[in-house]
Amino acid sequence: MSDNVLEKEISVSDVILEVKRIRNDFPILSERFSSETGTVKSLVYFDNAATTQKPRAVLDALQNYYQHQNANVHRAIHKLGERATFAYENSRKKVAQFINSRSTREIVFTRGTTEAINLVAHSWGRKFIKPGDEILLSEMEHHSNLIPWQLLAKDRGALLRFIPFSKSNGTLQMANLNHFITEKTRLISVTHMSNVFGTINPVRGLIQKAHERGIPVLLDAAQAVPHLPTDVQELDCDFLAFSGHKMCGPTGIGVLYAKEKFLEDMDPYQGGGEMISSVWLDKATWNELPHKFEAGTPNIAGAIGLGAAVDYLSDIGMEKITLYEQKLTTYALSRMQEITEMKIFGLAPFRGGVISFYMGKIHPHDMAQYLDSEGIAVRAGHHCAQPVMRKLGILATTRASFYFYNTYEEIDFFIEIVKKAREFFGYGTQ
Amino acid sequence: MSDNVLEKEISVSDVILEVKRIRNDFPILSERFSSETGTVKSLVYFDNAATTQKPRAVLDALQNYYQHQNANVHRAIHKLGERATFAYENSRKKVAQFINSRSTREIVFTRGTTEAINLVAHSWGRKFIKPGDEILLSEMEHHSNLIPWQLLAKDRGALLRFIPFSKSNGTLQMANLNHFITEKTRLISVTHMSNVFGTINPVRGLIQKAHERGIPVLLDAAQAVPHLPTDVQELDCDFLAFSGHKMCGPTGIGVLYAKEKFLEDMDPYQGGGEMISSVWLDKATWNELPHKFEAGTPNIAGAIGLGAAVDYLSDIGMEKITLYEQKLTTYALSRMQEITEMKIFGLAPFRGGVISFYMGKIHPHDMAQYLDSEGIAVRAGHHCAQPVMRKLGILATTRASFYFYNTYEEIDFFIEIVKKAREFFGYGTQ
Amino acid sequence: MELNELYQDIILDHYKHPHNFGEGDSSFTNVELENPVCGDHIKLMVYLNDENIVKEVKFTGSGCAISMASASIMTDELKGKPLSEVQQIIEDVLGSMRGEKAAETLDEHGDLAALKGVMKFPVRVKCATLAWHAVKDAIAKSKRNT
Amino acid sequence: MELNELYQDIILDHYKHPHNFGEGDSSFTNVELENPVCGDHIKLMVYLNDENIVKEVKFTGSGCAISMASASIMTDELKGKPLSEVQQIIEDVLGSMRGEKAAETLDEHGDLAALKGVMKFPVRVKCATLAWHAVKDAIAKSKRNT
Ligand SMILES: Cc1ncc(COP(=O)(O)O)c(C=O)c1O
Ligand SMILES: Cc1ncc(COP(=O)(O)O)c(C=O)c1O
Repeated sequence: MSDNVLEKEISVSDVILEVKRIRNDFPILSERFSSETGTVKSLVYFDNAATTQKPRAVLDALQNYYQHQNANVHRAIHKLGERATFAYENSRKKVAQFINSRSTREIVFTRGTTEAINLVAHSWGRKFIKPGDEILLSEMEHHSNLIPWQLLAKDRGALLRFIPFSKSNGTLQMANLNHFITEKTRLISVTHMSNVFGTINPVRGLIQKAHERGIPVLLDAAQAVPHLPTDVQELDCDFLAFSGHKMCGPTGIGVLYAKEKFLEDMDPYQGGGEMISSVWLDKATWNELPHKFEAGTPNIAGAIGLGAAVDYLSDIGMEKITLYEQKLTTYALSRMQEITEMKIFGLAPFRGGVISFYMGKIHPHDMAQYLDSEGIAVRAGHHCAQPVMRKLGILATTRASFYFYNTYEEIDFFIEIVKKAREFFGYGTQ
Repeated sequence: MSDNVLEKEISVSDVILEVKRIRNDFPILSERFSSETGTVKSLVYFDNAATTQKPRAVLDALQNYYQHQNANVHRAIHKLGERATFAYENSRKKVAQFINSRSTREIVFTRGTTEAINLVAHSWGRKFIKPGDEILLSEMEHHSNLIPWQLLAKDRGALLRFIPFSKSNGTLQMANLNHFITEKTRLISVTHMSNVFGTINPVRGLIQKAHERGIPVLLDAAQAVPHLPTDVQELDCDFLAFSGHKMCGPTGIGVLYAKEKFLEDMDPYQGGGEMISSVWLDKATWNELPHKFEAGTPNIAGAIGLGAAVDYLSDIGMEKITLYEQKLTTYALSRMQEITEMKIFGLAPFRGGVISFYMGKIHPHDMAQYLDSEGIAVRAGHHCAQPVMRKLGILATTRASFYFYNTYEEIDFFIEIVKKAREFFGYGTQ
Repeated sequence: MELNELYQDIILDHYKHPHNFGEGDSSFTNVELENPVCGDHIKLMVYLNDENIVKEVKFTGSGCAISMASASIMTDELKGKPLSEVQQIIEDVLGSMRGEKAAETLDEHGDLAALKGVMKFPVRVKCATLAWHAVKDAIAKSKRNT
Repeated sequence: MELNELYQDIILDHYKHPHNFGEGDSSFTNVELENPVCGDHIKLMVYLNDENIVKEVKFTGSGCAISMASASIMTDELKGKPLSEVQQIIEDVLGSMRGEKAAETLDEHGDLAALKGVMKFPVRVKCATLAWHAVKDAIAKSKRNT
């Protein structure tokens, strides 16, 4: 199996997305900003790695839930309760199908990627990680796939090890992998796609190697599931975490996928209503999967909104989305080369639409501010990956990240404004 | 200070809520159900202890956020990011004011009451509870204020003790309190208002007694904050937990209030983005309060919706809400006495609008089903309080619970249908 | 009214006057099951004789009209039937409750047809099947014992 | 265009050609501060003489145009002034950045007026105040040492 999603046979004509039509589905994309002097700027939203915009279908699902179904889920005998429970559990089915999981028992709703990873660190990690054990991460992890393991390692007396990345192109250095996977390695947790470099990591090979040694693998798929077709059975990962808000869904909802046998073995996470079976004052037994891991009233509307997002993305087609975004990214990268002082971090052969850059000595905050004044939303900062910045010897980058609703015209405009920023901050015309 | 909220001097004329007008604010309250035979039933929503309905103002706030502000919060330099961050933090301010906390540093957004209590059990409990220590709860706790302490007690080798309740009226037996508070008591965690009995517990006195001995107190205010004016400085509780969805807010958002000194002392809860200050591969430092406890992308829309809910409730006035609901409850209780076999669990002198009952030998599920067939939504079951049911020697109750949008007419209709159910299940006419 | 489909007269009759309600003697195989969601519980007792005939089925317990009536109807239906036939009936009932078999399958089994109404009330399906899961377990246990 | 209010020519000049940029000698009191949100960091050095005159203020570090320009303007403004006056200026700047003092307060302090534009960009206020928090700390530290 290959990690190159581009290799799939799809003719280019199939890939032409009706972006104009698609953009109409997103109310916020017609947002205008007017400055004090009256100039009006359209929104160019290039901060999709942070969060994506929501199509009307998702907003309608939220409204519809609150207007016609709102009730607490499970155990209700009344009609609203039945509707809410059906809609909530039906979203779980949609998510299971979207990532091709075997059963809804493998789908736990969380607040997002961060909570999903913390859940594994807490409920699997505190039970199975022993003093001296090693957890293998990579050097390019988001803080959300680093801090939970730091806390666990401290709690259990375990050790973290890191697969390094290459500074020149932002890819993982997999050649010496045998050096990092030792007899003590108990878990590997890596990002499927980097939120700094855009690199799509060769996770299939990694998972295979890990499984040969009986080591489970968690994929931080916060950037992957929204942009790449994801098949957990084909990947064969043991855990997979992602966030609804990065894939057209509402905030406050995300998913932990885990193979059933892991969920069965794990201790509960939070305690409370819904996750129990029988309760006495001094003891309790747990509900069946996946409810054992969903204590308290869940984000019902959020889950239903995520179900609508998944429908929306499936209707367009994840393969089309991947290919369109990759074409867009290739175009953006080539246009960015036009600018003399442009330095791009992350030039992996297989990559998604996340481009981190530094322009000469223009500070990323100044660059982002300048772009914003023209209506272009990008992110500047460490992107929740301070160790990556440290290794690169910088404090921050400017990051432009795309989604399927972005256009070539937006990229042209972005290039034009980056050039103007270059002049403004003292580089003269090019 | 007294625990009787009724004692406040408000003339009855003030208390007349314009319920008709208020009901128009809630789109779902005009929901109709049509059966197969064509009869149309209006919704009578009496399941407010499980979750409440949402006014249009809250739905509009959600839509407005997604249509004009949606971006990830904190650290963004672009305009959408500024708007989102402002709206999110402004909601925190509203919540702080709503419960009269000293500062927004004391307000942590969680998924709900359950997560708030788990957060304290994890971050405060695992640090400060030692083997042999005791945690004092009551026998009438919701599973969400029981299981987290069971898990903590098991983890730390601590002991749980329970203030008993009286079977005859569902009040806490406070006379022997000194028997339950020992030198080993390290924390008291009780419900402010019972979700089974409606009892408003005498928490002020309890908190005073606890503080005399240097013991912190957590209030499970899931049923209190939505229905009673809440002033954390007056209560002087150390922790307070509540859920947005039970007070006109969206699902997936709730609040942990804690005094600053406790939050300062506590370890982080989940690890990830936003909760950090500086991160290295092998260590990290934490962000300032309250962000230290909010790892990952929060439920931004949820928090903003909760802010709108808080505005909505404040506009009506919490004291009016309390008094109206108490009048409604008194009326309902008196009308329920008309029915011979009616047994009501919970007859505390100070109580809110939660009425658990059992009608002769009619099983609560059958009662709830019958009521639902007439459009009346009540709950049947153990109400996430199995130990309460066990002590009462029953499996379940039927529970009707009110909010300020309920009416006297709805109660009359409810009584009429309960009487019909009584006949239907074999008690003959009364 | 839909409610009458759920609470058909047959159901209400069995609920108010359950058949085969009571304890069996030591020759019976017992299974106790609980529905933790609602707390309903049932004790199911079967006596399977050497010729593999389900000679006796009795029950006690407490629960809603649906769960009690379903148990009562079940005991009538299974009593005196050979094991193979009993197992077929159990699969017919559980299968149609899960939506895997046509609801009409139940029409062949007398009063059992009254359970069809439950299928329109998904949350109540668990009430209706509690006794059936219990009898299935009891028969498996009884066969293991012999 | 609003952007020109933020990046006024004075700001851009100071950013491109910072004043008093460089290390002080051992007579200076040093404070290093970082803005963890963006990683900007500054090393601020003051020399407070026995007559409580802020004789010298120097800085190094790296950051955005706003933070570097603010530091540069600050050094010009504070250098040579008596402690009491310096403290007043610091309070004026921090106070108006927090919105507690009128923005016009800054008009009295020469190039500092250029910082008024920052107030319209709340996320950038931290950039502008980094150097000021550092100098405040350095002065406190310097007084403690003497
Ligand atoms: C690679 C990666 N992992 C984890 C996260 C955290 O996701 P969330 O903030 O939704 O929990 C993000 C997003 O910020 C991410 O890009
Ligand atoms: C007293 C009490 N505590 C805790 C909870 C749990 O709240 P949530 O499910 O919103 O976390 C509830 C509501 O079900 C409750 O009534």
